[in-house]
Amino acid sequence: MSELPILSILLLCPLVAFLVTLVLPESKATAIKAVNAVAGLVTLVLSVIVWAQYDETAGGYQMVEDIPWVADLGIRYTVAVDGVSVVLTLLNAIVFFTGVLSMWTLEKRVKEFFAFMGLLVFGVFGVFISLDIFVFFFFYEVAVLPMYPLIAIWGSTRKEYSAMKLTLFLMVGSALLFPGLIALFVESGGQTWNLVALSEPGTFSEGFQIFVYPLLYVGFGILAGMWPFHSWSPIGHVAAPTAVSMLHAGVLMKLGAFGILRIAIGVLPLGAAYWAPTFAFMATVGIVYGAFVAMRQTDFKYVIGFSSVSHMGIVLLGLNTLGIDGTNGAVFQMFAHGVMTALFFSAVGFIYDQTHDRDIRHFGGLVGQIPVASSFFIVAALCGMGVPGFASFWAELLVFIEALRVFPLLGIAAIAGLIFTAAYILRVLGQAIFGPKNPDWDHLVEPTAWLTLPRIILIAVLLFFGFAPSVMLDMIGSVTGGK
Amino acid sequence: MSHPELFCPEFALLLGALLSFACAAIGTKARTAWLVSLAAAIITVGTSALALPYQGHPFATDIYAVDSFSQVLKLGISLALAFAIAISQRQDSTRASARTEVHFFFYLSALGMMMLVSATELLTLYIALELSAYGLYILAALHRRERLGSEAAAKYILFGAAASAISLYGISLIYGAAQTTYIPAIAASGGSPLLIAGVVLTLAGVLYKLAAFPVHSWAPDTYQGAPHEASTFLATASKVAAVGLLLRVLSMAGGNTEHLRTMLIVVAILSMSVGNLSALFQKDFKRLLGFSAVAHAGYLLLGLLSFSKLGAAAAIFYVLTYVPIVVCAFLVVAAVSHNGANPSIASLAGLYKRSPFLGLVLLVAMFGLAGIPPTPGLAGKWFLFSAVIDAGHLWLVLVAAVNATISLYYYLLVVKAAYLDPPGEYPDIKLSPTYSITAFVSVALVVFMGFYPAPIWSMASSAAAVLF
Amino acid sequence: MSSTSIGLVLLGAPLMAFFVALVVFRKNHLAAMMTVLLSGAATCASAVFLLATKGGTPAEQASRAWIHAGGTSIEFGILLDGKTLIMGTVVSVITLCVQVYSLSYMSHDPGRGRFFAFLALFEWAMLSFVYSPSLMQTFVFWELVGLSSFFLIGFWYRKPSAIAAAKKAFIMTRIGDVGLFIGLILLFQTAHTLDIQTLNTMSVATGNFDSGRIELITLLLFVGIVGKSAQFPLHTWLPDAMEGPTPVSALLHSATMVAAGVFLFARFHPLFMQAELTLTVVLCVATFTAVLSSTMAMVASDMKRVFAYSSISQLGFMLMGLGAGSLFAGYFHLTTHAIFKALLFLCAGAFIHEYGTNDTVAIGRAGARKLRVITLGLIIGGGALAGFPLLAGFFSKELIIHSLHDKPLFLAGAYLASFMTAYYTFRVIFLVVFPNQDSAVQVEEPPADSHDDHHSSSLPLHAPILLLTVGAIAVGWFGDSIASVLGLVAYHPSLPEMAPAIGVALGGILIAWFDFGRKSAPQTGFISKLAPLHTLFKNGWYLDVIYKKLFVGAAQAVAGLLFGTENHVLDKASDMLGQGTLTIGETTGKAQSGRLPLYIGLAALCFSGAIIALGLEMMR
Amino acid sequence: MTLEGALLLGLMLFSLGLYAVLARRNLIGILIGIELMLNAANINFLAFNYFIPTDPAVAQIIVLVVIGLAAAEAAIALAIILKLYRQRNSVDVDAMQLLRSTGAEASNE
Repeated sequence: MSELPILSILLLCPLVAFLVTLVLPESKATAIKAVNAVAGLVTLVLSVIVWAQYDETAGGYQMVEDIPWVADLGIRYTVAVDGVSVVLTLLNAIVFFTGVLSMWTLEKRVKEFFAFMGLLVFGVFGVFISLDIFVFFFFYEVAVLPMYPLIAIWGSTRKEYSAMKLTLFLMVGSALLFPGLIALFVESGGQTWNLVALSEPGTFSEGFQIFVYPLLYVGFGILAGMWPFHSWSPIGHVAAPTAVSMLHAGVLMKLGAFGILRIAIGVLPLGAAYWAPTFAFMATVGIVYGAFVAMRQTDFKYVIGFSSVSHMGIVLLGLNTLGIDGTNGAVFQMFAHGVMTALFFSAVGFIYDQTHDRDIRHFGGLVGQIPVASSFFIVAALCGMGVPGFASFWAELLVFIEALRVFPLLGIAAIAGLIFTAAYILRVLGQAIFGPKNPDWDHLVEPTAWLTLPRIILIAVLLFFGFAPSVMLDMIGSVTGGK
Repeated sequence: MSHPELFCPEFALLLGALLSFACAAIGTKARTAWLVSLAAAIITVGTSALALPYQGHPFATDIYAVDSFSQVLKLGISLALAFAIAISQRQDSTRASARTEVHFFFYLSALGMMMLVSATELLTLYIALELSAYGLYILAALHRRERLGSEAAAKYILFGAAASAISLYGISLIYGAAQTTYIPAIAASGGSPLLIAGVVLTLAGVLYKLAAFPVHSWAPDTYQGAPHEASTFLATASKVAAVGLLLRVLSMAGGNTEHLRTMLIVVAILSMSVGNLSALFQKDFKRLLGFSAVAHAGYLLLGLLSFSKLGAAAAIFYVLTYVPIVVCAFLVVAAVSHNGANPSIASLAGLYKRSPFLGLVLLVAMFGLAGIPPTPGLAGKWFLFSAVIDAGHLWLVLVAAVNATISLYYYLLVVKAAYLDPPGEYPDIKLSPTYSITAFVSVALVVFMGFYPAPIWSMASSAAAVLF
Repeated sequence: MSSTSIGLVLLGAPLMAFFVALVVFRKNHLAAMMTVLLSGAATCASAVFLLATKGGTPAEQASRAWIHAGGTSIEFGILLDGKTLIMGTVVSVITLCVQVYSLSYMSHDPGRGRFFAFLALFEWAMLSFVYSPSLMQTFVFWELVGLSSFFLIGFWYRKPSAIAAAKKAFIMTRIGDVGLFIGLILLFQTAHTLDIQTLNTMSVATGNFDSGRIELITLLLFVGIVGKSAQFPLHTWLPDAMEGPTPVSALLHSATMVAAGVFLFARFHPLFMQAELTLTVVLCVATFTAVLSSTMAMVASDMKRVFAYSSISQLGFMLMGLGAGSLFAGYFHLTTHAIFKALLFLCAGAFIHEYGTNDTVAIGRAGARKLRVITLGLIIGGGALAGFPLLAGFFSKELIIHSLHDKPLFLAGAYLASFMTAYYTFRVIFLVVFPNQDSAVQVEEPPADSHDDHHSSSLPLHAPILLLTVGAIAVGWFGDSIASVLGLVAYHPSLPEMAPAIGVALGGILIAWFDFGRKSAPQTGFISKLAPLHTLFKNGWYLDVIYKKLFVGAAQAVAGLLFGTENHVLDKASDMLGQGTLTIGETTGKAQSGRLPLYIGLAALCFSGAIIALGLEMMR
Repeated sequence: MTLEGALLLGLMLFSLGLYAVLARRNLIGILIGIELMLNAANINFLAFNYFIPTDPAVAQIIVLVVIGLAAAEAAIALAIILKLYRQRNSVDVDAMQLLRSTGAEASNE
């Protein structure tokens, strides 16, 4: 291979950051942060390069690297990107970089924090670019487990309980994936774990597909916050520290949706077609349910947590339409929701770091006291409501277009969910950000330039793709054929 | 004895045994005895590694096979031995009077285990089984708190002797059914019902070694009551030998595996479930590891009950990777232990601060046992599950995976204690160089095998190829 | 200059103003000046477009692909045809007027940088909405005007009532938006395009669409219109929206934004014309709304609320005209209404600003008529609204009434509504011009809109009022030009045709004179003699209360139910599962009792069981 | 005497031994039970060897070796039991309750 193995380099970046972090002494906190920030920046640059280098007209998997890993068993380290991976890789890099910057003020056990975070990011990158099922699952598990210490050590409200609950839920998902994924290998004749090869039509009988599909869908779906297996997610959000919430909602939940798209639907299209109405129904319930439950929450992060359930419902609904626009919209929504939720948590985290309070009833008129910090929250809220001008609008639009075609009733219900989405988001805005001033919080200060930078980046990304959605859709469309 | 070089690992062990016996006889200082036996153990590892490619039959009759199956497992046993002896540097859980002598029993038992994985004849096998057990019986009795040690040993030996008696009864039936004691010949004899009954009964002693249900109950008690290094050895070497033994015994059934498989499925499920569920409530770290060992016996059985090359390879791979992972766990036990007392989970509090490296070692151990990458635990489970699905038992994998989820709970509780709880009044821990090196080697092995399982897999695969 | 570059100025300038003002929002003066200047540029651009056109020139479109969906591309750009040219010019001119007015009106508000930023955002969104060549762009900016409306209503974010009003406005219009959105997607799936010109061409030729489908789609679009243009039953947000600063009420909530719904109807007039059922629904809703809101306007004491109800009613009028099939009547009324209603609000704002109260009676008693220019504006604007002959509203309303001539029921409704319009408009005028200090009327509401006690009657305040006053007199005479730009021929009703309407209007004025104008008038209005009716009207037919009880209550109840489900069922279930596992674990763990005979017994039991099972199996 | 008879004898001896293991409270008694079980296996070996014509040396060798192993095992077991007795003045099996799952940290008493 004469070309630079750019994907492997991208993958190694967080790993190198992890190792350097392990070597550096705890006392050099700034150096540790700097190392990770640099790693984040490098991954960001690399993923932009990957985006630029990816040939959208050719489509398919590109930048393939293929090395045998466990040769006897047909396991190969095969990494490559298609349009969807490119988008999600960029998302991960953005969230990683901004996450590191958002934790710039961290003082407690800095070394371990960034070590776990580097490991997590490493795993996420690995998932997005692997084509081999074993390698995919390997990275998948690498990405999931650091959540436990990250939440349990640096978290807040009921952190140990939440961390344990989150981990066990995700492992139950893995428990379903184990038989499902391995069955693919065995049923296909025990020769290859390669997703492309397994996706060949005719590899699996319809009966087998119908049998195995729910294992994979639910297994991945748990991580994607699928109703009714979502309850780990808001709890985890509430307990997690800022950057971890950002990663959790920003990229980790996307792993689940990505797994559904790439493996469950990609390899088992007949199974997907059989189960689509059922799972689309559950996704729609998730959309409406999440919005309603969010309406009653009093904790900032619970609201966002349930909004994630609702928004991920849109992703799952889009995937279950099995159509071009629906899939495009779902992937776009993964990206948009990732960035938006990162912004949300980043904004809330900033407020929480100063106040140690997240009860929306204790706040009021924050926009008068800290207009810049509040405006980050407002922007995220607008994006969450699907206001045009932000990326999520287009994503939701596409999903709804397809949903209304394929499942008219579910589509209407999902669109009606927008009303309740507006209701719960405006409730928070009206209660905490606007409204009469609460003098308790007069002492709050605006973010410094370093803390503003990550939020500005996130907003810029949201606006950019809100104004120029075709940049994104051309990339995603190179996979789905939606160009 | 036509080819003495085929015996090198055994010779190395014998040498170690003699040397440590000499130390004991002369009455050297415990430290000297330890150094001598460590050196011998390292030599054994080296010899075993060198002997990996050896093949042949050292005796005229076919009672003892040296092939890649036996050699791979011997390497595993010698590694376990070396790690256990390295851990025994800090012998403060061993009775003071026995500190010089203790190593001899390690060697004796290891020798029995090596014979065990090479034995291809029933009497040889039974002798090796007994030989490997005797050393362990004595080792178990040497805990510094004598009441603890003797109780652990008494339970271990009485239960063990009963199990081995059942086994012997089974062997007598096998002999009656096949009229020969050579395992390959028995396998070829066609698997009559009497033979299957014999194999089932023989399993008693074998599953006992593996610590699988229903002969698992000694494991938590003995792990808890034995000195740390003895528990380490028990948990690692014994498991490796048991896998080899089990594969040999099961191979006697010939093609008639249907009923055995059903039974093994039941045994595997019960081992996993009983082990994992019971571990949930344990407060004593060693006892928790004992139950975890029961659960892992269940996982190992998944590979064995597949009766396929893939399954056997997966089980061998699993047990080989299991050794350094468990060594990591017991290293933490030995290092944290104060005056030889068993550490409770609570006493791991603040380990991340008291000794950051030890904290990492514990993390690797727990993730490894739970099957979380980048440890080989994931690959091991993956291969085992592949074998099971290949054999057509999808739902069994589901059961096993749910079990793995349950196990994560108590492993995470340990991690929680080490990483979350404040150290309180527990003192900082200063690792001795030996411990640091041992820990480093085992962690490095674990992480290497986790990222790159291919070499171990090809070893395991070639070993399995001998039987299938 | 090509139309593309002018279009760039038209849409780019306000957007730039928004971003600049947002960045420098702390420097209020700079933000305000930038906004006004850039807004002036946009106004010029729209005027250039309008003046460059001649009647009946074919539509011009400049656009580029925005996104691909459904196998086709959706365009973003500008479309220049009669409807957009007129509406665009009206919007930009009134926006400029209001911005200039705000320079004075908001001059002492500490947050006016933000205020101008959102005005600019509104202008950008509204112009992009109006000039939109595709339904997708229409929808996008339809949403964005709603968003700017949210921010502007809630501009005084410390006031809970303002925030509540902003939320209410956003959510109620969003209910309509959901209908519009579904309609839009259905239309897209039916026609496979969202291009407005193509859609209209397609719908003119019958047979392109299934009629049932068209009725469904147009009904859904109408739901959106009902939300945005505050028609019954989604009208209740508009009166509350008066919590925003008065310039906002003038610009968004009377003249332009709320007219977006009407504009959308006009935009898709050919499509709506294909749907009989929808047209009937539209007429019913519009007529009912016009009457309903007029009754409320008759008794409201807050001057801004009177005009807000009046806006609802006039929007109903426009939709009646359009629904009856007369594009010109509706569109003409839309234009004239924008001007005179903006004028009325600016006048109201000036009074409120001066006297620190919203209450009409209080304003009158405070001597409001001393502000001559403003009082003049109020009288002219009010006359136009009431349909006083020869003023702007007169012509357009006549056309609407004429378009209803073959629908007696709706015609009766129109007469009733225009009678009440004349009555309540002149009620306000008389209360201001002839205050009766001795009347028994109590000032009901506390001062609301007074944000400071600064008084200004400077040029920025008066110039827009004067300009609009002139407009309110003159625009009525330009019906023919407007029709020609639209490519239509204006109808001129004859005097006998107009007589009943004139009579009704004058009758309304006369009764208003009797109740409020003449000396020693009671100034309470005839409605107050019918106490139950008065209470009913005063409380907006209790619709707010009903909605609150019914819909908000229901939503809250569902939320509560699901909240409980989450906490006590779903979350609890997983907790119980975990707890159950732990309990089993405790049992199996305790079974490890330390008793050796039990250990061996278990093993013996299992092995003998296995042998027996094996034996039984073999014997079979 | 037939093969069946001999095997039945072995089975009975084995069962008696097992019964002793399970029922005896005394550790020595348990040990003796185990010896009975081992000897039951020995009877089997010899019976098979006697009634089924194979190489006659095999079973005899096995039996002799097993007897030797049993003796060694008994020696170790007795040593451990003796030690236990010294500590507790009892060889009652129920006295061995130190190592059990109680939730308490037994080893750190």
